Amino acid sequence: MTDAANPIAEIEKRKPARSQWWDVWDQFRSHKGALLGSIFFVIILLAVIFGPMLWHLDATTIDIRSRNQGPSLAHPFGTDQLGRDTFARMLAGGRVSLAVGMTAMILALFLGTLIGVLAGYFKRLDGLLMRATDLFLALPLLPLLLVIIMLFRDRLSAQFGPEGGIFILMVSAIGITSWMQTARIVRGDVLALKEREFVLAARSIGTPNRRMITRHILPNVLSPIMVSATLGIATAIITESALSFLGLGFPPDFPTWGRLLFDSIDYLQQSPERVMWPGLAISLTVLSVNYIGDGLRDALDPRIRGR
Amino acid sequence: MPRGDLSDQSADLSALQPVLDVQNLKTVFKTRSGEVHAVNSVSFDVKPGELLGVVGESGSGKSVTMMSLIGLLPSPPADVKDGRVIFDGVDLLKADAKTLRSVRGGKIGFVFQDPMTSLNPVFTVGFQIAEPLRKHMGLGKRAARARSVELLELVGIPDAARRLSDYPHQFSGGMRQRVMIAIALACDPKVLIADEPTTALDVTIQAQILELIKDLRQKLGMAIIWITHDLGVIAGIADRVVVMYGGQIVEQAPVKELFGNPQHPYTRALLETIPSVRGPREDKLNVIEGQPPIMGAAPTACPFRARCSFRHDRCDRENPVRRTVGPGHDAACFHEFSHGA
Amino acid sequence: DGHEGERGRDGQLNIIYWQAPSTLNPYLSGGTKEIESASMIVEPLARFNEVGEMVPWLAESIPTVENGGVAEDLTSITWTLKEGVLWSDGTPFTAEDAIFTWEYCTHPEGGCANINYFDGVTSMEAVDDRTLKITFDAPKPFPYTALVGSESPIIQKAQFENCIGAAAPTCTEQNFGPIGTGPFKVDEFKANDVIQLSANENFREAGKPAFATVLFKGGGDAAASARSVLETGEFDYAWNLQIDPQVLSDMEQVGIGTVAVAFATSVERLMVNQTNPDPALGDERATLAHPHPFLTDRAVGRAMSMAIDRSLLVEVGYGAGGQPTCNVLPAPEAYASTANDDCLTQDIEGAKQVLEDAGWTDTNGNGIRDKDGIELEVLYQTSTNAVRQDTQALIKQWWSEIGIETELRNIDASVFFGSDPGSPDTFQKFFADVEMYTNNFAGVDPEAYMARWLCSDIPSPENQWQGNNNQRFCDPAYDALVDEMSQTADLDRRAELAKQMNDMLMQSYSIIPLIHRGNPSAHANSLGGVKMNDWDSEIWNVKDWYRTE
Amino acid sequence: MFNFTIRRLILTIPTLLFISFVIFLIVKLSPSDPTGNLPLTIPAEVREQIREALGVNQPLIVQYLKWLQQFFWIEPLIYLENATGWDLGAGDATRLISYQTRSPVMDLIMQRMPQTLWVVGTAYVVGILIALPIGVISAYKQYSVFDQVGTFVSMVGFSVPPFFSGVVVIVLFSVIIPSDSFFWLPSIYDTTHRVTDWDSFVYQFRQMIMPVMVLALQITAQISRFTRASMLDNLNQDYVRTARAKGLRERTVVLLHVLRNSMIPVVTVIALGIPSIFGGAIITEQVFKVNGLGQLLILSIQGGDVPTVQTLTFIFAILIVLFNLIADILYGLLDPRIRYD
Amino acid sequence: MALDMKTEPLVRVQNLKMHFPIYGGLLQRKVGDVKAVDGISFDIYEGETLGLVGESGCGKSTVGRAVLRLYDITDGAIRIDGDDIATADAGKLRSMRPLMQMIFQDPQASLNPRMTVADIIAEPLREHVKMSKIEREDRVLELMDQVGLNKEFANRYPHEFSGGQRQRIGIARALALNPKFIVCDEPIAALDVSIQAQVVNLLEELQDRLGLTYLFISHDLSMVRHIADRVAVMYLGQIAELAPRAELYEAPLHPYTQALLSAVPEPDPNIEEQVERIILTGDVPSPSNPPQGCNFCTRCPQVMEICKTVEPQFQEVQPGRFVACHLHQIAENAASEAHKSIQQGEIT
Ligand SMILES: Nc1ncnc2c1ncn2[C@@H]1O[C@H](COP(=O)(O)OP(=O)(O)OP(=O)(O)O)[C@@H](O)[C@H]1O
Ligand SMILES: Nc1ncnc2c1ncn2[C@@H]1O[C@H](COP(=O)(O)OP(=O)(O)OP(=O)(O)O)[C@@H](O)[C@H]1O
Ligand SMILES: [Mg+2]
Ligand SMILES: [Mg+2]
Repeated sequence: MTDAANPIAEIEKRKPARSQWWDVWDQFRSHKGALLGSIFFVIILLAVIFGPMLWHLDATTIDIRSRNQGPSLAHPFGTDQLGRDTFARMLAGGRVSLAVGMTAMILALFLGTLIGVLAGYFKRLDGLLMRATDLFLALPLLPLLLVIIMLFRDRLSAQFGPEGGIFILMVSAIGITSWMQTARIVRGDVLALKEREFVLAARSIGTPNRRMITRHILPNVLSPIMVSATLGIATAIITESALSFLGLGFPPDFPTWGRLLFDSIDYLQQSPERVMWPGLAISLTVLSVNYIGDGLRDALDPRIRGR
Repeated sequence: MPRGDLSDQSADLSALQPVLDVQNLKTVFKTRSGEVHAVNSVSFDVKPGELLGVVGESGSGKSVTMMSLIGLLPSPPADVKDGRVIFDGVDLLKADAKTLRSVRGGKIGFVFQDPMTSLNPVFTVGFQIAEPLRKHMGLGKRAARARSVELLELVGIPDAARRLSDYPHQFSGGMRQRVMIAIALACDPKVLIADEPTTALDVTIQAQILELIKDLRQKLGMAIIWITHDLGVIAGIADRVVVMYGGQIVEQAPVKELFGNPQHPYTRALLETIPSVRGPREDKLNVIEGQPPIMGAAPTACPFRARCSFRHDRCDRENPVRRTVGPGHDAACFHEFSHGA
Repeated sequence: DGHEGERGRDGQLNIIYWQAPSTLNPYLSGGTKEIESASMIVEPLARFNEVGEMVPWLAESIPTVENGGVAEDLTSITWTLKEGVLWSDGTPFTAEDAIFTWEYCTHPEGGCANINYFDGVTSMEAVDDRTLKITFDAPKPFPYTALVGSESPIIQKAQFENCIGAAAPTCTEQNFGPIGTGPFKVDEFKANDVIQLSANENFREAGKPAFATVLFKGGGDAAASARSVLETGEFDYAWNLQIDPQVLSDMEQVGIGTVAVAFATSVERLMVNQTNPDPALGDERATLAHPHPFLTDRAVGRAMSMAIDRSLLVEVGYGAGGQPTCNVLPAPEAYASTANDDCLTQDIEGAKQVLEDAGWTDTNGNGIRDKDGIELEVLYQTSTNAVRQDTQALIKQWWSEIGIETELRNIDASVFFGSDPGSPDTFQKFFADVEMYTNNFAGVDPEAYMARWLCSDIPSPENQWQGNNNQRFCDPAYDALVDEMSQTADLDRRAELAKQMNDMLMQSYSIIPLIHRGNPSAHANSLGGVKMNDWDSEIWNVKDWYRTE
Repeated sequence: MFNFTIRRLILTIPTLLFISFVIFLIVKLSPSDPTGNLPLTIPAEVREQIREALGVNQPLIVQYLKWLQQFFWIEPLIYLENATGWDLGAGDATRLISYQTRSPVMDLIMQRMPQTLWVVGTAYVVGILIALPIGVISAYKQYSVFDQVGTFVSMVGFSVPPFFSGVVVIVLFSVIIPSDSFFWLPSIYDTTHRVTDWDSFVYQFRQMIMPVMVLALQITAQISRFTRASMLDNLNQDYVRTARAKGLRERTVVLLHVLRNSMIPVVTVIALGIPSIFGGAIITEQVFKVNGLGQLLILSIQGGDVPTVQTLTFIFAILIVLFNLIADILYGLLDPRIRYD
Repeated sequence: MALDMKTEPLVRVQNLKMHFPIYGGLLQRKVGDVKAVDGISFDIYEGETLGLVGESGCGKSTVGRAVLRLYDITDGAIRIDGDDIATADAGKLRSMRPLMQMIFQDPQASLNPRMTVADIIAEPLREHVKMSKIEREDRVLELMDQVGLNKEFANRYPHEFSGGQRQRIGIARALALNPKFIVCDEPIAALDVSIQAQVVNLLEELQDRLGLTYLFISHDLSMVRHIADRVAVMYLGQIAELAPRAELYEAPLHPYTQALLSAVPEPDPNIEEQVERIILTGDVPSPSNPPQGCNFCTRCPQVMEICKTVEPQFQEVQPGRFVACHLHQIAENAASEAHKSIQQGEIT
């Protein structure tokens, strides 16, 4: 066991350091749900990114002669009450919804994780941060958003253009009002994790707090974070639509899935398929994120990966 | 310590009919990365009133064997493939769920390896002891309680009546282990299987429990299977010892015979590694070099061969079967050791 | 047929308003839903019928100069009350109640929402129990405001005596259950939810109302309440169904209900900002100090108006509930101008030409016309509402066809129509180039309405943005006409002046009228007697309603 | 535990005061205006007068302090007076008055409590009752068809907003099914309905079906996920094996031993979810015109009704803080290992 | 070497106390203490192994952790290699970490399950040593070699190892910075007999090669006997007896030590039959509420009246042998004499 290894073997051994990620990928791949989820997700992503460039109709062009049509070759998903092509709107709407959903979710996760970790790790901050969490849970969402929008919309619009500004506003509004659940869960896990011996071991080495958190705490609270991510993306997409509907979001001719869903409700009896498309898109996205999350969680856990 | 009568008893044990007879037991785990043959063709028996010690390296299949007996392994991933487990004239492996349930906890008591987690944290100790009593002996609430107090007193917990309403976390590790033993003993089982019941305890508490077991065995006359790593414990209480390695039984002998005349290289190595507080102090501890085998498939060769210093060519080709090497003593090895080595 | 017989013979009437009334005291909330629900309980001296004519209600007749009811100098009016009118609690109704109502609403601490109906009233006196004399501070050419129409009904003195002034809001019991002279009385009122009413035993007309009880439910949305009348039949009457006309007519196809529309003076219009809303201007944003860089150019406004296909807007968003219009004052008939009717046909090419002629061309090839480096880019805001958003989308498309780039914005109605000085999004601040909403005037007299566009009525930081002249139109000639009208009693002349003012506004293109909006409501086919009315409460004649089968 | 509760309750006061102040600021700063929903025919001066009469223009801090006094002193006093008939001198103090309805905010809230509790409460209970078995079975049979379908349905259920599912069920049950059919359900909730006899009970039941269904879908989706995860954590614990070794039935093992432990986190999640009962069902309330607290909140927000928004939100805040505490206490009660002092 | 009083001890612990507060009451004020370690003193000389034994929960791990200042201690002085540890601030402590390391009780729990072996071993290097990636990798492989881990395993995760191998990872991590002093907190308790021997041999071998000093915490008396030069026996937060290994096992003075030694089972049925056991009875007191007088008085088979009231002094009763027991209490001035002798030993 202790015999001097030959140099060739040595070189060989150095290389696979990077291949951890292949392990992760292998494990991920073997999770059927995750694979299927990713495929769906990638298809949706590709469709919304490249779809609008490839599809010949524009999402906002009105063709009043062909209003309220059912699916046809020219309009595979039909048209709306102004004759706009639903397919084009779904593609364009997906861009916004996914972008908002993902960014807001990431923001909420970031905030939630940060606050959860800080509260769990530093006992002194715990009381304060948890009361702050209570506060945010208690805040009335709508007035808060109105205030945010009143205070920041014009400034952001000036800075990033009207759409960019609204995007930032929406994402931050949704983000800062939906991190609390994550924070709670993460805090609970960190509290338990902090007492684990490997954290003490790291302290005995002299690891400073910052790296203690990034290296030892964070990777081990991944699993609740994943769950929050799944639920977070759904909430963000729906919240976006609610905000747009209240006039707090994107310009009214700007399609998003949530908005399409909302607008089509009135036409539920006339053309049920119009409700189906955005409903399906949102559900599929959430489902695929859920399965990807499951797969990722398993794949990132070396204990499961070994099996 | 009174122990003379025990050795007398062990002399005529061999004449008795075994209370539990295990033949050719095989257990395989199916995992994502292939099969694990955790138990391979294990056969042994216990006689009434006998204390059978089971020793072996960690991972050698001790716990799995015992759990396979009464179908406690979750399936999947576990699959108990072959063999027979005759208890009370019934083959437990073929028995239906109802029979099994009546055997478990009723006629066979089980003490698990880890007392810290084996008790349900949210029920009182009293509830947990009473559970098998009400289930198997059909006792009412009152009677179950009375018997629970009795049991707790039996395992040496002071102030038993009051402690019945405590939760497991309010007991120390040693006391929890005793509660586990009380549960296992609740219905006067014919066989008690104790899986490393003292490993988690410190020596002073361990000594208390060993005393208790000796006492109980005398009082109740049940057969006991006692799994442990600690040869010291085995030396203290066992009548007969089974040594497991790599999912197989490699040696089986009465306790003094085993310590005095080990016939398997693994047993020998094992005995040599252990330091003592009393004898002379070695400068360097003996170790068994190498790694335990990976039990990916049913063995076709001796599982110990890689670490064996008495290795023959044959060991690579054949898995040795147990052969008799002395009275009540058999070992699975091709090498013949001179008696008393 | 069933409309004669004894009182209460037709059982229960179910009415749904998708906005729920918050109180039954019309003076404490000027909202339509409160006024209309209260109109079943408390009544005015006179009402407007479905064609906008005044009909006596609690009064014997309409006083005029001719019949001597109105003084020659137009400074007083004398009403004679009907005989034998009782409050629902059985006590007699007298002129004192009317006077009390005036006192109640004009109390400075009361926060009365309809106080402007009593503008100019200096005193009221009870000549006798049945004669009420109202005196004005100046000649009042149209003296039928105080205590006329559903906005200023008469409340009972005995009930509200202790609720005057600051105490007004604390009288919950009274505000939620006013005693009235109307056909129904309140059994239970749940604010913002539901009202249960029953027939007033003391109602002055025999055999009326036909319904014994009324369930007046509030909440939900327009589509749902339409569905409940037209499809599920759970309700008999649903109010204000502004939803996609296609959907509405599909619902009507089911055959259990009918949509009825009434028109008054509501006009959906585009306000074209005459001042510059550029945020860079800071405090002087959207004030007269900075005229709008291009919307003050009438050619631009004209082109914008020409590019719009108003009939299509009606078809898509309003159906029977709207008519294209080119006037901000489309009714009553006598006041409606016809001078601007060429806007009724869309003329994209013409619009382009107008812009071309005015020098607006696309010099840099980005598809947007410009002149002197100014691009024709407008921010177009309105309140959140599905039909308005469709209209926005259509107009945006047409404007883009003539080379005007539009950015759309929608704002929650409570913010848009609110007047929080801190909010940048109110329609009065008008920090946008174009905004769209509907306005109208109550009753039939347009004088106050047309006076909205005085130079002095422009919202600005000085008056905390409180003003009615939202598009910041300012023309001394117009101010002069307003002045003249306020002193003219002759109805023909008044009509002429009104038309003149309307045309002046139209030609400034600071207001682009789109649609003369009606009020679509649905009622079950089994409900008889409904006469849709937008001049007054639309359930003004609920006393005459009955069940047909 | 008692001390812990008291201490937390005391700590709650400054927390709540601070929360109330922040809420107040936000509600005040938000640009909604109490006169915003009045017809445009009402001139600006009149609007200003109305605002003046409402007290909108007083200095912020005065308004806040006044609110504090009204909420914490006058309102409780008045309720006390009403309950006991004593005269405590609150008679002529101005109560907390809503801008919109000009009536006491607390009365409005009390008026709406029943329907909210009925509909949303039932939905919560139904949701939990459905979620628990689903969670338990999907965990017990992990990766079975049932589990997969469960995952799918709950994820879809979670991602379908009630403004959608609500209208779908209305169209299905109120429109498509003819109104004389047995399966027809009312689409508009009648808050004036009183349950007095069997028929009226049936009607109440029927009018609750749809809103409860829609709400329960969401609740079920979340709670079944939590239950499943928690069950999975516990199913492989050692004490489960102990329970089996006692010969207990599978049902007892899962429903008593495993579920009891799994419920600990689930119960806290449920407790934490209760405050959302009161505010969270806004859209469902709107779709079915239940006109409960959620609808009151949204109307007040839209109407710029500061006192109502402030009071409602603050009551929600109290509930949130309180149920946080209750969750912690429940945790301690359910899990005997946890002791707070 | 053990009794070579001439050299300055590498580690000197004096009157170390570690109390964990218990909070309670209305305002969560401190209402008491878990006196996990309650005033213990010992020295460890360079190259020596001090064994620390005692039953579960008596405070052994706490001592180990407190000595390395992984806890903020309540009272007492700790000097390692001349530096004061007890009061050092975070920066100073961090800079001293390379000197002193710890091997943890539970090899599974003390390794981050999400890091590879190479990362785990490299972590201290990253924190304290500036070296290139290649150099670091080389050092990691060297360390793995040193503790007898196959280099192939560098990219594996902890759960893929057997207990003994995991403990080796922990040891490699502790060795990475070339420490002088290592606290081994029950490094073998979680291991199987045959692997225990491997680890103990490894520790001894490393001590020989690198001149390490160990504080070896264990409750396995036979292993301690094997590895330690001197042994301290703890009971309920205090040291009951401290003596050179041979003397302690030969003739334990403190009744607790006697009971402990007698309870150890003997892996030979023939000897086992003859062993005289002292079976302790009575309740184990709680460290938050230790009994009056001698801590052991509730279970002591030789308890006297004085034990229940007067706390025995921890004093040197024979050269190099310290005990805290009234049975062995020597006269007051003799005790101070003995005490002086230690102090002199330290000065000279
Ligand atoms: N659920 C399982 N899945 C796969 N393999 C398993 C499972 N349970 C046990 N094994 C394997 O079966 C073998 C025997 O395990 P067992 O628990 O019987 O060992 P043991 O002899 O009791 O060891 P110890 O002394 O450590 O308790 C081990 O190699 C183990 O890895
Ligand atoms: N962080 C802590 N907070 C409160 N009490 C503690 C803490 N850590 C340890 N204790 C208590 O201090 C006492 C000593 O604990 P310690 O872990 O040092 O025991 P030990 O001798 O190492 O036992 P073992 O042999 O089981 O490892 C115990 O009673 C324990 O409950
Ligand atoms: Mg085992
Ligand atoms: Mg320890």
